[in-house]
Amino acid sequence: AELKVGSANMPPYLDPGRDHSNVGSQFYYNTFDVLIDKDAETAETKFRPGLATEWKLVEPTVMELKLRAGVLFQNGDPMTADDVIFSLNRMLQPTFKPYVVRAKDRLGNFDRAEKVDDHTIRIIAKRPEPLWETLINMQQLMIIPEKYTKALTGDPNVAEDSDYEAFSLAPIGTGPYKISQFVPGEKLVWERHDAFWGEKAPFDKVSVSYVPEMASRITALKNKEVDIITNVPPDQLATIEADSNLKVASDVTPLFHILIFNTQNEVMKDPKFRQAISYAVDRDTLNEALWLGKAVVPSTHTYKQFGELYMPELKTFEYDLEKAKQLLAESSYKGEEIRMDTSAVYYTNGLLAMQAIAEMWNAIGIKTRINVDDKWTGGDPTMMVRNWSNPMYFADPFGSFGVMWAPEGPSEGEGRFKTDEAYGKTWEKFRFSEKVEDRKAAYAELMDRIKQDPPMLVLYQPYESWAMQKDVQWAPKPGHIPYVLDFRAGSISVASN
Amino acid sequence: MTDRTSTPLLSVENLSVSFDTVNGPRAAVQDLSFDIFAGETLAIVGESGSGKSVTALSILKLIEREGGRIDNGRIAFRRDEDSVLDLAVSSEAQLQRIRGNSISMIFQEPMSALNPVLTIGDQICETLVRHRRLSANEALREARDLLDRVRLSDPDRRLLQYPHELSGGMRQRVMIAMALACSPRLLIADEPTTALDVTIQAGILDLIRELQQKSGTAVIFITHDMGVVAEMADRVVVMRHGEMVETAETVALFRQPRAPYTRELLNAVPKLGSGAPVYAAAKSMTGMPDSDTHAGPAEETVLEVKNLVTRFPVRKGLLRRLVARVHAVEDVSFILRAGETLGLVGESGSGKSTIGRSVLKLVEPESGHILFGGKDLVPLTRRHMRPIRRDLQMIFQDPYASLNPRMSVAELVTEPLFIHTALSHRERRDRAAELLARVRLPADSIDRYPHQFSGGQRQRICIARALSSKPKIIVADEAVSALDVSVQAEVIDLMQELQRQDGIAYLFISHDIAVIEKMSHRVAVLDQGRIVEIGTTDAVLQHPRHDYTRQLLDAVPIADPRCRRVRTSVQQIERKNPIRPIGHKPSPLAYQSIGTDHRVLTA
Amino acid sequence: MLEFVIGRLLRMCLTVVVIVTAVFFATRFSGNAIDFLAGEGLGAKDRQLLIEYYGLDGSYGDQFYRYLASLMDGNFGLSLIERRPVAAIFAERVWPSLQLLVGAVLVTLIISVPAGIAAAIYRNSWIGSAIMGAAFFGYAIPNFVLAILFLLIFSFWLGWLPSTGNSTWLHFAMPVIALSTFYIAGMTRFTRNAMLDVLSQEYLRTARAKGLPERLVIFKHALRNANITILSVLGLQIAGLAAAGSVVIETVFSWRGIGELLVSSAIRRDYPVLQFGVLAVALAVILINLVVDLAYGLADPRVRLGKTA
Amino acid sequence: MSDTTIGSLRETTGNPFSVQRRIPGKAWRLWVGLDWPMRLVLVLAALLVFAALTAPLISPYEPNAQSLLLRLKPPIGFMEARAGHLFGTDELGRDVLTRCLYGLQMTLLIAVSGAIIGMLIGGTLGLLAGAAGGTADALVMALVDIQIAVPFTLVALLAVAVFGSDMHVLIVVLGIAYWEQYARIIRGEVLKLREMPFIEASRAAGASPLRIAFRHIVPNVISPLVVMFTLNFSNIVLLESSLSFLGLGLSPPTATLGSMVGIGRDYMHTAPWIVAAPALLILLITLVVQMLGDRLRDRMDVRLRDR
Ligand SMILES: Nc1ncnc2c1ncn2[C@@H]1O[C@H](COP(=O)(O)OP(=O)(O)OP(=O)(O)O)[C@@H](O)[C@H]1O
Ligand SMILES: Nc1ncnc2c1ncn2[C@@H]1O[C@H](COP(=O)(O)OP(=O)(O)OP(=O)(O)O)[C@@H](O)[C@H]1O
Ligand SMILES: [Mg+2]
Ligand SMILES: [Mg+2]
Repeated sequence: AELKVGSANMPPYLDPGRDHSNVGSQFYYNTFDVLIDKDAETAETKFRPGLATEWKLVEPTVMELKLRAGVLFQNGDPMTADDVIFSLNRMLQPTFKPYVVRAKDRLGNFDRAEKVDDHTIRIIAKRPEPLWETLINMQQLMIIPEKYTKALTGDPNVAEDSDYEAFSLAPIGTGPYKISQFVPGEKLVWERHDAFWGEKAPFDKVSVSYVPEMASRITALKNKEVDIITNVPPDQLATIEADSNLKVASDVTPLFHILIFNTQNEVMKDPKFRQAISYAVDRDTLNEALWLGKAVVPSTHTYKQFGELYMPELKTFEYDLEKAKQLLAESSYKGEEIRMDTSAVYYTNGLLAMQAIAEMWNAIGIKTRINVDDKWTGGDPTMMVRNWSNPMYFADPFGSFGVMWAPEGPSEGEGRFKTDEAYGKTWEKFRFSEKVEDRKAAYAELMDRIKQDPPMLVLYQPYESWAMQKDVQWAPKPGHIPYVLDFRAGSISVASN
Repeated sequence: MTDRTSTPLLSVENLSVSFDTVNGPRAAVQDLSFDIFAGETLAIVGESGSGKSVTALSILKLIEREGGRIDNGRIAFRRDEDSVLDLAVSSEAQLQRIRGNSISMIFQEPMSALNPVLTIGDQICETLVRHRRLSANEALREARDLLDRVRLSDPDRRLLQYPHELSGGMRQRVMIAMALACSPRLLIADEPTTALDVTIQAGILDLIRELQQKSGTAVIFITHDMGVVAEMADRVVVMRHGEMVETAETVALFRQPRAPYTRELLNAVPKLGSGAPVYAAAKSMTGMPDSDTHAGPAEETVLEVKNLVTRFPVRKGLLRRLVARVHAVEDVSFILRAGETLGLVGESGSGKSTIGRSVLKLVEPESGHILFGGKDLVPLTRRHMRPIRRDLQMIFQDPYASLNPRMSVAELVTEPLFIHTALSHRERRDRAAELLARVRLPADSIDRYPHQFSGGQRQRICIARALSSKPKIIVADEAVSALDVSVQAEVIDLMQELQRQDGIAYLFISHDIAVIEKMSHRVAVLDQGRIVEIGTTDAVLQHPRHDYTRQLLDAVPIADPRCRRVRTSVQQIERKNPIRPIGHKPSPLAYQSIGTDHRVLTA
Repeated sequence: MLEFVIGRLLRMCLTVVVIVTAVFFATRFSGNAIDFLAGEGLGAKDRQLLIEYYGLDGSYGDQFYRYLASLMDGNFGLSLIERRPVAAIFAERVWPSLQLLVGAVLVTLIISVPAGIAAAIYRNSWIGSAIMGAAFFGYAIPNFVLAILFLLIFSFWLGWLPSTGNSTWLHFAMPVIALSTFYIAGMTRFTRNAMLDVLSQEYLRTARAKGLPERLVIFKHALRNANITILSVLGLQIAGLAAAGSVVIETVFSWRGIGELLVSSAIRRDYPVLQFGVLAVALAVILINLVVDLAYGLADPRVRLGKTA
Repeated sequence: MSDTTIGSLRETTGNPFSVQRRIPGKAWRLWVGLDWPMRLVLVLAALLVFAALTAPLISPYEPNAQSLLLRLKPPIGFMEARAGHLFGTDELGRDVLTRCLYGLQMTLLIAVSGAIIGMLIGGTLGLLAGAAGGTADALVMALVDIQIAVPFTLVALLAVAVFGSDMHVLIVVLGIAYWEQYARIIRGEVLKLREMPFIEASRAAGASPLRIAFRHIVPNVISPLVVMFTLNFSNIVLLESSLSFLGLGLSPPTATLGSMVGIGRDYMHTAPWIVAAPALLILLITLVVQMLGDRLRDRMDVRLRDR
């Protein structure tokens, strides 16, 4: 059987190590495996064996993993400990610059991976790590074949940069689907990997084609040219629901649409001003108007998936018009024009939300100008306000807020957010404390700092929808990171008729 | 040759044709009747717009395509002994069988009448294939023979050429070949020679006559040139304002025109041999004799041209390499005296205009001297020329094209004043009104625009402009060629009158020898850039010495059927060209003087 | 003739050199590609790392020199984003674009020339008015509105035509028509005007006076002349189509063509792709113009290319 | 911002009624001489201009005023319509009629200024090329070649990237989109004019090159320029909407007809009125302008013919 997907996005390359975009994340899970897998059916975190069958801490900084036997890559090569070490160390001790950049913000505490024997490997951390499994479960540590990769270009025994580049155009993993055709930015075709170690894939072939126009995607679905389409904006749901041959699967995605503020910008410098504009955004109305009320408006930077660290009780972000006006009056704002940067189409409802927010700010006397540009301005000193997203890269506050707002992390690195020593200390406690209570307390403290001197405003967790033919059984799973198109056995079926 | 006793070949009865215009229907031809018999030549004459072409097009019922309508009348065409067809009511299919087959037509302008993107062969063969059902090969052979019959050189090559590769005379002969392809019984020639030089015209006329004699075709010959009529026609129909004013045998018509209009028409025709103008004493503006110029033009030389040479480069290719040069003016010398008219005659391309333009430095001469008031103009730069232009003005051939359509008459007429004087707007306007009065244009024309005037009126505007800065010399380049004969006569009179009043010297350029004779005191005959003969008008035209002058004079049709010349052979029909390879050294010219002021080229 | 072609080729080289240079510097001035490629959350050091990795380091002059040097080696570079040779990326896109282009040109010609002729011949009857009215409308609708309307009507509601891809001829119907509507309208008007000009020429009177049937007069004598003028505009139209025409249509119909590639590579600042694309399109446009000029010379015997160049 | 644009629009177009008052007889005679389609076109043109000029006075709402909870309401006469929103509301609950009026104003402003810029640049270069010939001509023609060979969307994109996407940039970008058409036409006209005897006549009368250029050549290329202008005007309106489709138009929330259609296209299934109203206006503008242009050209041709 063949499944056809009409996708609003198509990545230019496929390499789970280098990529952390919302576009690529759709596709890796079908092709690659991680050492420690996770049950995606529930929002709760339940780890389960992946390519490693068992794992234990041999020291606070060393974890030893037993590898699954008889695993074959999609090109027929058996998976060995060397492949695993190669895969891990390409990220942990990166030479290829895109890996270097990617590894830093989340894998920084890992030093290296070592082979113990043909079926055992060790991962060595620099400091005791509270999040071992969580981190090993990450997309960046998916396993790829060593020999195949090295032989792609140049010297077959050396991993050159060009090998990694070639790999991202013809990627091979151990997962249930082999990528049989990949035209960057255009088309992706999977075929069943018959020698997959787990339950075999339900489709002989899955083809994903790029259909950027919303109207075209919906038309293609209605016209039965595709079975599933991605990115159906809330405003279009009624159209699909009205058609008895089609249906919709939706979920709030573990990702926040946020606004970032440049705390270092001359106009934006005053925390009172940033507080004022935060209080002025009526997020519930945005949700009601743009998301049919189905998005989740959080009070703080937290997700259900965090388990014990889920802290909805924190009140970091609130709507209070009176307070906003008062703070604004007290602030140093003198009627300057506030530039609001946004990309044209990247976020569902992104441009609409920006316009709505601009109106809300106008209402309290702030001058705004919306600047639509796909250029990333997060590091630009003239940037004032911009929309962005904080995805949950892994189910821990570190995997979302943490990755983005760590001292010397991406936000600080770009110079629009500044931390001090105190922040750093609290951060350390949050990141490395062994006791969950300590981490919680530290996180609450961080949130309070965010509240007092906001570098951002969390808007909502979007309500994302996929539409499909009536007979297709598929839904986004709460345990996955955002946007994953999970077509593994048990995740999708087509009612035969 | 004509058999007037039998039934006519074509008989037009009470033909009325009109056009629908924005102001309602407008009659172009009214109640016109005439007959033509086999073998006869009927001329239709009349001034421009009198309905000649409309009549011709009506006969072939092509007038509807032009937006006209046959309101009334019969056009009876005798197809054979006993069947007569009324073309006015025939079906398109019937007409298509007749057109180009039993009745064919030659149009005035040979370039625009031939399709520029089809070969000559193709255009001739079409007719043969259509009406005579010849195969492509037979048609091609036949077309070759036709080209041979109209004496086109190298007919095989011509078949493959395109119209633009042929000269006007050649194209006109292709038209004739095309018209004769199916041996029509009636040939309509609508001004077939108007655009051509006299010598070429003479050749074409001979050819038509000769072919007609051989095949007994009836010819309707449309023209406004009474000379051509006298030469060609058996009978004449005179038209005016769409109506026939008179019809008669040619000889009778010329001898004893009955209608006043015919008389007027015949009188207006400049006749060669009527004698040159005599010098008249120049008068001042006040009309009082002026003692300074009283001595007459014979003394004061205003312009002396010595050994003038003007050449144009012919460039080709990407690098615009110079491949040859047009020797447009070769070693020309003459003088022009105050109050005198020097006529320049010669065929198209002989260099008349180039002399005029060189004298005004509108083109840069290559060598020689142009002495104006003793000062040599040749080395002057454009900027230094500008003040001198006040005394040197020009009237151009095409009166409409030489007037900027977006300027009012007042602005046009006073442009030289604006440039050369500091007169105020008011003063200039007053001058303009004065000038318009002098050229006898209504006073209210001052704020009108060129397109609101007739051809003759436009030429008056041009004259007024040339006069406005009170120049000493006016170069009149084909100043009356574009005008109707009657209008032409008026303008010539005007120019002569102004000359008498102001003592202006004219360099009068024309290809029309009769006009030159009427206008000029002295004449220079040009051939391929060289003056072949120069002298007083009477001397040159009455006693031509050079062969070329004779040939030229011989070719001019004389508006008198009694002087019909019989030419034995067809004359020159090809245009000569003065293109010479680079480095060509023309042999020096030597002149022989015959009497005072009469020189002839010898070498 | 040869001289003409050589001359044109020289001019073409000059044009291309200017374009390449201009595009190179314009892209650099329009922002650093890094901010589009891998922008989010990069510290200064990381940013520098990637700048070096993508070869975006050094002054613009240096970069230009490197670019020219690799051009000389026949190396057009790797896409910054896809990290594969730009020529390979283009090769994938050329065929679909060409299909669309050829389809649109053919449809334009097939519809607009007869329509224009009819409109000229029947200019005073309702036929002419109807054709010209349609042409006015065709010229007045934004083509993406038309494209999406087609999509809604023929795919969404009626389900007659496939909406994405280009595998069967049915796939061509909507994109080709949506793309060519504007051009059909323009060409119809132009053909009509050219034909009207020719219809008043005297040589048509000559042709009729020869007794030729109207069919021959129109299709042989008139059309051949009108064709010359039509050809001159056709060249510009094809060139325009090739240069820019179809990005909108390609997007709506998910048609993976050059137009979409160019715009998306420009938006994402994939310089090597953009530069190669502009180069390729410019060459194509210039070649098309050259071919049209040559055809013009063939169609019009009065134009002798070698002599007038 | 909108205030200044209205002001400048008024300045450039002037009061359309004052002209008529001065010469009522002449205008009336012109009017009577027209056939009915032309009168219809003129009335429509006048209505469009009037609506654009008075947009702030006649529109019922502020163009950017949102009512987020009244999004996507259909026009009056349909179910769920909201009183007061004649043409319905858009994706942010703004009044479609109001935005159409403001969009019309902005679109006309952009198209008029863009077409003027194109005319000035193209006209000047064409004049230069035709009159000066030689190197100048070669340079201008090379520029024309380049302009034709570079996809215009790229030029627009890069310009917006370098200079930002505000109205002035957009106008200039749209202005240069078609300069080469003006340049080609004008150059051709000048080359033709240069050979006209009246130019030589003026030179013979002693006119300087400057006088010839400005007194004789310029006035004679004005009518082809005007015709070109009208044709380009509608092209610019269409081009602006294409740019909006590609996200290269004016930044929201400023409304132009093109951006309303470009952004509204996502709602063609669900809320077609968002697209229909501005699209119809675009259609109307382009139709009216083209018909005016065609008529102008016919006029010109007739004058050329009776020459
Ligand atoms: N297509 C037309 N539409 C309107 N009026 C026309 C048309 N053709 C000719 N006429 C008018 O019909 C009258 C006769 O024109 P015709 O062409 O027969 O003159 P003609 O005697 O041949 O003049 P010419 O010597 O200039 O050729 C003129 O007044 C002319 O203006
Ligand atoms: N600007 C020019 N460039 C090249 N050749 C020219 C130019 N002007 C005239 N000639 C050539 O010079 C020769 C003389 O031309 P000129 O115009 O003086 O002849 P003309 O006697 O006035 O003829 P016509 O009676 O046709 O006006 C012709 O062969 C013509 O082709
Ligand atoms: Mg006539
Ligand atoms: Mg001449």
